[in-house]
Order: sequence, then C-alpha cells, then structure tokens
Amino acid sequence: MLTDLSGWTIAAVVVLGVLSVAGGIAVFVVDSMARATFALLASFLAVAGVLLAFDLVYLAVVTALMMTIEMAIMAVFMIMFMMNPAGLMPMTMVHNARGSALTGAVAFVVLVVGIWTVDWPIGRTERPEDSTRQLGEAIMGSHMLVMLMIGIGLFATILAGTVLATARGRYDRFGADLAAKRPDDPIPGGLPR
Amino acid sequence: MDLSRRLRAWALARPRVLIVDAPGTVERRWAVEAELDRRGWPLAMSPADTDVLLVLGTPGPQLALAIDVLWSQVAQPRHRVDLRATTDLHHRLEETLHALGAATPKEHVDGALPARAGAGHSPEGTDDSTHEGMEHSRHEGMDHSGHEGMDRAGMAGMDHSGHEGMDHSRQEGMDHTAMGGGGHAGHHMHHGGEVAGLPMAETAPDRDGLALDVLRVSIGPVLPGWPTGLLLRADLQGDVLTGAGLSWVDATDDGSSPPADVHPQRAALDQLASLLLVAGWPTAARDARCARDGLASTGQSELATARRRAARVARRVRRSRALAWTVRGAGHLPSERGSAGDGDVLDRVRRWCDVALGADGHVPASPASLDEVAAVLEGTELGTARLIVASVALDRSAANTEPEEARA
Amino acid sequence: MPEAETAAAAWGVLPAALLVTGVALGLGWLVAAVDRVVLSGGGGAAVLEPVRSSVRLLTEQRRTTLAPDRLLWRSGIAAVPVLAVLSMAVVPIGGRTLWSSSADLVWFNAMEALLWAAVWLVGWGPNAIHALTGGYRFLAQGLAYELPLMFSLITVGVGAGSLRTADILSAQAGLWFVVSMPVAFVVFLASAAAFAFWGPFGAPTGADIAGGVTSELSGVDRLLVEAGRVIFLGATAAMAVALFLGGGSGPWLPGPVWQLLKTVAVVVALVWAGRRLPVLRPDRVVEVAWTVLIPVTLVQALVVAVLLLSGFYAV
Amino acid sequence: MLAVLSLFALVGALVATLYGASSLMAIARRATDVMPFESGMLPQQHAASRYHARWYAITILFLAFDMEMIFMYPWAVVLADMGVGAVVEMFGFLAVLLVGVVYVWREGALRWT
Repeated sequence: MLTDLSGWTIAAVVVLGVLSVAGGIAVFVVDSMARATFALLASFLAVAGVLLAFDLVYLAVVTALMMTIEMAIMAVFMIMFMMNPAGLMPMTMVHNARGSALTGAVAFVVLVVGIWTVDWPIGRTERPEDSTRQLGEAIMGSHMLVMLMIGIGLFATILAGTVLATARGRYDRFGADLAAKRPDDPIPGGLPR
Repeated sequence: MDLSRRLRAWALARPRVLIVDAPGTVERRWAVEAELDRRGWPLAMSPADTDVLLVLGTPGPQLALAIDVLWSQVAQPRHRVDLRATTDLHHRLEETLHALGAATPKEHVDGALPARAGAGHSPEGTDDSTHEGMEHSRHEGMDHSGHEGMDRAGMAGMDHSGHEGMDHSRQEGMDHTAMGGGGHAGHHMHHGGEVAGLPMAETAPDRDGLALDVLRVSIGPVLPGWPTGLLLRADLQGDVLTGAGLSWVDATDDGSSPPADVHPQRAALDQLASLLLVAGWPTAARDARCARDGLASTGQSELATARRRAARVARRVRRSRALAWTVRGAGHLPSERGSAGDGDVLDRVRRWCDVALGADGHVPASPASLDEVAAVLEGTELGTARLIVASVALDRSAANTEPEEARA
Repeated sequence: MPEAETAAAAWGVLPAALLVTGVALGLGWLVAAVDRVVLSGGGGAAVLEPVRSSVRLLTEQRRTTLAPDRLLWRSGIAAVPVLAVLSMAVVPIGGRTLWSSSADLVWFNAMEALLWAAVWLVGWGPNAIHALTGGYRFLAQGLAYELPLMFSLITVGVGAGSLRTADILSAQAGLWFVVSMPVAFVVFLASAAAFAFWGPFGAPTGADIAGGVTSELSGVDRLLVEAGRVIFLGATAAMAVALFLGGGSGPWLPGPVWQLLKTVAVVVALVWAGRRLPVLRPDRVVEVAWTVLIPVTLVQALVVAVLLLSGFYAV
Repeated sequence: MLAVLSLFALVGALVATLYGASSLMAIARRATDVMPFESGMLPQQHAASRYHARWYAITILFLAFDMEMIFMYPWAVVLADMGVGAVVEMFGFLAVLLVGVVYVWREGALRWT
C-alpha cells in the first residue's frame, strides 16, 4: 500500500499530519477564541494538504474551501458568544481537564489498536484517471438517494435554523394580518419587500 | 546613501495628505484641496495612510489634542504643515516634499531638522511652540470639556508621543489614560479591570434580544468626509450605533457668529464631494471637487467650464440608480421645520444637486441641529450614520468659530 | 493527456513558477495603473504611480497598535498576496497553466475562499474599531457573492464538461462561452470586485470607516494587502478571458498576444465600470444576492445544462 | 503538485524578500507603536470584543446552501454522460433549497437585525 507512494509524498504526509495534530492541540492551548478558531482552520488546511499529497485534488481543494468558509463563520459566532474573544484576559479553553484527558487517552488507545489490528482491505482497483469524475458518477448514480436525503435535511436545517435564530418573523414585519405593504425592519434591505 | 535618498525623494513625490481644517477655514481647505488635486497628491484615509499632516488655521485646544494624537499615529517618514494662510501654499508644499525626501531616521529621532521660517512646528513637533501649545491645551481641555477624563487621557498620551514617545513608553502613557479615565468612567472598573491600560467592553442588551458587548467609541473629530471638529460619541453594538451624542469640540457658548458667507453653489459641491467620498464614489467626488474649485476662478471661460462640470456631476449623482438604491430610506429627519432638512439622505442629496446645478435660487438646506441628527443616528449602522451626517448641513452656528482668538 | 501540457512540464517547474509570479505582478501592476488612471481622471503618467507607491510603502515605517493579535494579523497580511499568486496556478499563460488537475476551477474558488479568513484576520488583528468593522463587512459581503460566484464557475464547468482550465479552453474552439453564458460572465467579474474588496464592493475598505481593514496598515504591510487585491483582480480578469472569452483564440495574431489584449480589455472595462458606481453596501447587497442573483445564476446553469444535452457544445 | 509547491515557496520567498527589503529601506526599522486610530480620540475600550454581527441568521442559510456545492462541481463534470436525469435531479435538489430561501426571505432573515 505505502509502496505506491513516493518518498516525497510520504514525507509530505508525515509533516502535514504532524502539523494538523499540532493545530488540533493548539485549539485547546491558546486562550483566544480567534486563535482557537484559526488553529482549527490550520489543522484542516494541513489535512487538505495530506489529501493533495495523495493526489485527491478535488477532495483536498473542497476541504480547504469549505473549512475556510466554515471556520470564518465559526469565528463570527465564537467571538459573538464566547467570553474573552481576543484572549486579552487570562482564561483556559478546557474544563474538566482530568476527565477529558482520560477520555482522550482511552479513545486514542482504542483507535490505535483498531488501526493496527483491523485487517484492512487492499485496494484492488486501478486508481482512477480522474477522481472528480468518479465522485460525480458516484453521487449522481449509486448514491443519489443519499444526496436527496441530504437535500431534505438541509432544507429542514434552513427552516429550523432560521426559526431558532431570528427573534422576529413575518408577523412582526408585516403586521398580524400580513397586510403591511412595506415591512417594518430595523435595517432596510436591498429590495422593497 | 545618496541613491536611497533620491529613491525616497522620488517615492514621496506624491505624498498622501491628511487635512485637518480648523473652524472658519472652509475656503482655505478648498484652495488646498484644489492644489492637491492638481498635483495628484491623494487624500489620506487614516493616519496609517498619511505622509503629510496638514493643519489649516488655528485649531482650538481640543482639536489640537486630537491633532497631536493623530500625529503620534503617523508612521515615518512624515511631515506636519501648519498652514495659517494659503498665500504661500505652493512654497509650503514644495518645502514639504523637500522635508519628506530629506528625512532620515536619525534626524527624525533627534528632531534635529531646523524649524523652517514661518512654520509653527518643526516636522517632529518637538520645538518650543509645540510644547507651549500642548501646555495650553491641557488647561483649556480641563476647563471646557464635558469629558475631562478622555481629554486628559489624550493629553497624557501626548506628553510622551509628542517626542516619539509612543515607541518606548506606551505602557506609561496608558497608565495615565487609565487614571485619567477613572474619574468619569469608574464603572469600567468592576468589569474585570483593564488589559494593557484599557478596559474591556461592557455588556448590554440589544434590540434583537441578545446581550453582547457594547463598545464606547468616538467618531470624529477628524475623519475623511466628516465635518472636522464634530464629535460623535456612541455605543457600538456590532456596527450599530446606540446612545449617540453629537457635539462640536471646542464649542463655547459665548454667543454665535454667523457662518462665513460662502458661495452657495461651491458649498453644495463641497458637501456633495464629502458625501460621495463617504458613499465610496471617489471619481464622482473628484469631479465635484474639481467643479467646486473651478467656480472660484475669475476667467469667463474657466467659469463656464466649471459650471458645465458642476451640472454634469450634479446630474450624474441625481440620476444614479445605484446611489439611490444604496442610500435610500436612511436618515429620515423630522419635517417640523418645513422644507429645509426633511426627507431621507437621498432627498437631501438631490437638493444638494439642485443647488450645485445653480439653476434655481435655492439656498442650501438650512443647518440641522445636532440633537436632531443624533436622534436619527440612533440605531443606524455605522455606514448609514456616516451617510446621514455627510448629507446634512451642520455648522457651528451655536459655537464660536475661532475660540482661541475670542478668548484671547 | 493534459498533464503534459502544463507550463511546469513544458518549461521546467522553477522557470514556470517564476513566470507565473512575474505575470501575477504584471497583472497587479496593470490593474493598479488602470485604476489610478481612472481615479485621477486621465493622464498617462499615472502608469508609474503603482511603482512609486510600492517604493514609498517599502520605505515607510511599519506600525503596530495597542494589544494587537500580532500572529493572526501578520498571517492575514501575508496570506492575501500569497493566495492571489497561488490562484494564478490554474490561470493559463500562453495557453498553458502552471498546474493542471481535474479540479482547476475549484482550486481558483478555494484560493478566493481562503480570503474569507485572511481579510477578516487583517481586520481583527490591530484591535481597532474601524479595521474590525471592515473585517466583518467582508464576511457579510462574502455571504452575498460566494454562491453566485460558485454557480458561475459551475456553469463553465457544465459547458466544458470538465473543471480543467485546458479543457475549458479547448471547448471554446467553436464558440466563446460568453455567448451562451453572459450572466455567468458578468457575475464572475462582479465577484472579482467583491472578493478583492474593490470598487462598488469596497465596503470593507470604505472611506466611511477610514479605510476599514487597511486603516491600521502602513509600510510593507499595506503594500502586501494592496498588492494582493490588485493581483487577485488581475488574475480574475485573466481567468475570465480563459473561461468566457476563448483564451488565446483569435485570427491573425498569435495566441498569447490575443490573450494579453483580451485581458487588458477586461481589466479596463472592469475598472472603468466599477469606478462609475458608488459602494454598494453589504446590507443591501445580501438580500438582492439571495433573492435575485442566485436564482438568475441557477437559471443560467440550467440553460447551459439543457444546451449541453441538446448537443449545442460540440464536446 | 510539485509545481504548486514551488509556486507557494516562490511567493513565500517574495513576501519574505519584501519584508527584508522593507527593513533595509524603511526609514525606521522598528515598527512604531501607536494607539489604534479612533478618528483623533484615544480609544476608550479594547475594540476586539464580542462583536455583534448583524447578519448571523443568513449564515445558517449560507452554510446549508454551501454544502450542496460539494455535489455540484462533480455533477458538472459527469452531466454530459448522465443525461436528462442528472439535470432533473440536481435542479430538483436546488428547487427544494430555493424554497428554503423564499421562506427565509419572507421571515426577514436576509435583513440585518
């Protein structure tokens, strides 16, 4: 399995793997919400780098793309709602250090034992010429049902998230009978309604 | 050595200028802006963007403090010009270029550049006149300000930064700030103390049901496209202003002098220029400035050109759908005073355009009162607030235009 | 097969990377010069001004503020130009891209998406209210432009049946994509202005917040951010030429010359049109982006998909 | 892969060179230590606080919509082979999400609070 890969790739994977773990640790070491968020992003970007080293370009790039946007949005919420966003006051990112350390150690041991004892299947198929195309074929073909389910799930997320997040709804904007011509909003938008 | 000096002189041939116009220097500012536009020297947005700090007229004590704070925030190479008259403008600007190009770090640190004839301040502001100005400021600030704490903080910072002190003694300066602020802002103290000399923001409920941090901020007295000397103190919840209060710095209530009698068309174009700058339309702002400057000329053909130019920019702004879309609905002022200042930002922009067109005998919209404007700013987002302030005519009719001379 | 056609393969890795960097700087200079000419109202001498400003910023002292988040601030500043140049890796130069993969368009998209983090960090770092507001404005603007931009890129991918720049170029041998996807073309260029926070989408650096994210930057820090902006604009103009205007195709003249001419034309048109508009404030843009732009770009994608299935694009 | 890596190294070196050039050419090598710009006044509090973003409701819609991009890029590649079925499926999927957008719009969540 490893023999398919060049020495450079293995070196890159090792370095990036260490970086991603270091980023993950940094999340809990730094005492600023902004730094914690972007340490996590650094970790994800290192993972994207690992994928790139394996020549899974689409997955790598899409990981970087999605995670950057999501971490930027997460930073907004972290800084909005958590205390001490800039880490100007001393604080700690961890609670219940002993219990979590124990849990973490156990999980680590279980996973490591699992990784080294499971009889992993050996890839028999040829590496595809174009992994993006292969992914598309999978999504539009055999895994279409999954995608449709995700679509419904995302729709439910949009609705539920909006209901939970907003303090005002259409009755606040257009009146109890929804008869107002122009909505009553604190900040007007780009459209008349 | 010589090469690097020449390189710097070349690089600084079009320095960015931050203009601070003391009250009563409107026409002087126009003359200066005309000259800067002619030379292609851009206007700076902030001290970080500044090479030349150009002070027009004689600032009052509080404005002088603000200028000193700004000056301490400008990175080297930098040069400060105090312009009391525009007669030798060309000469002074050439001198500025020379000073900027000749500046070396050593000279800057030592403040050893010789003070030039006619200049109140050396480029580093370390000569005696500057010191005196600062001592003077301290007294005035203490006597006349409703915000002694902050003014003292400003002054305390300046005691150091006037001598490049920000480099080595920020900590000390900040301790002063904290002490100065303690008197009027004692309620900060319970909030977990201070970090690096500044308190953290406090928490307050918001109109959308969240209780997040609110930040005490000052908008003004010196910002691009902002009436110099106007000070907006407010709480920012995110970028939404609450508890806004407007005042003029150096305002005194010893009688009112009428605003200088300026060309209404030029005044309207000036108002448009600053509004367009705030609205992020630099090309239109440039055209408005250009027309405004042209209207000062005496030659018939230049005047006709300037009129055409004014008409063109006014029509362009008036018809712009993008501008209408982006400013519409903001800043409805109550209309109890009849026709003058009511309507939203867009209505006021269009009235300025009408005056700029010069077609009818419109007088510029009569000035709005500060309290009225402050009430409209309540709950607006920062960008909208800037547009609202830029769209109304504010003058210091209740304030003395030349406080120092009046008191002297 | 297209792997052999990359610039790296044709000219060697290092020369090709050097060329791409050089072209990126050239494009940045082009955008800055045209912008300066438009802003100052003419005058050919303005073309030297970007060089002058760069030297001035190099000789200027840097600043740091009270209690900044120095690490994040400096990372954001350095990331802006680095991302801009990296996005050039999939922009064809003389018909060849530096790197070719099965997801070139996504690469371009990802480099731009990383700006979300970089620009926000530049605003967050200095612990200053104007910069902070600018950083948040950029994210708000991102919520508006990101999806229309993605849809316009996907529309191109649908038309070519590939996300590879080289395939997209060859798919336009018959007809330029701009003919069948004008909406995607306009949205792509408008998004360029949005992610380079320039012109009508310049709210993150607006004059109303004293320059926003750049309000605390001086010296080389400011130079890097400004350079990143103009390189991104230039790279997007060059990419627009490749994606919609047939790249180097054209009669009589050799391909690279055509490509250069088209890129210059796109840059001039973009800057000229952008500077004719005031800043469109994010709070207004967001609503229109979701209720108008996204449906319109989706209809554009649908039209292209139907055209593809009806054999309009001779793949 | 190697090409991208070398481009990254090159532009990284360029940035480093610019910083080096700046420290050689700049009139003062050390950065000046200033108070944050607050239009002439000294700041009264640390600006880096719990910033109240006014558009947080939109982010939820955005993230949900953004997820679907993961599918749409590969979809574009295989569309020609898959035929009409793929178009119907993808745009059906998008139509569901657009219904969500309409709902959010009517609730006023596309406007800032």
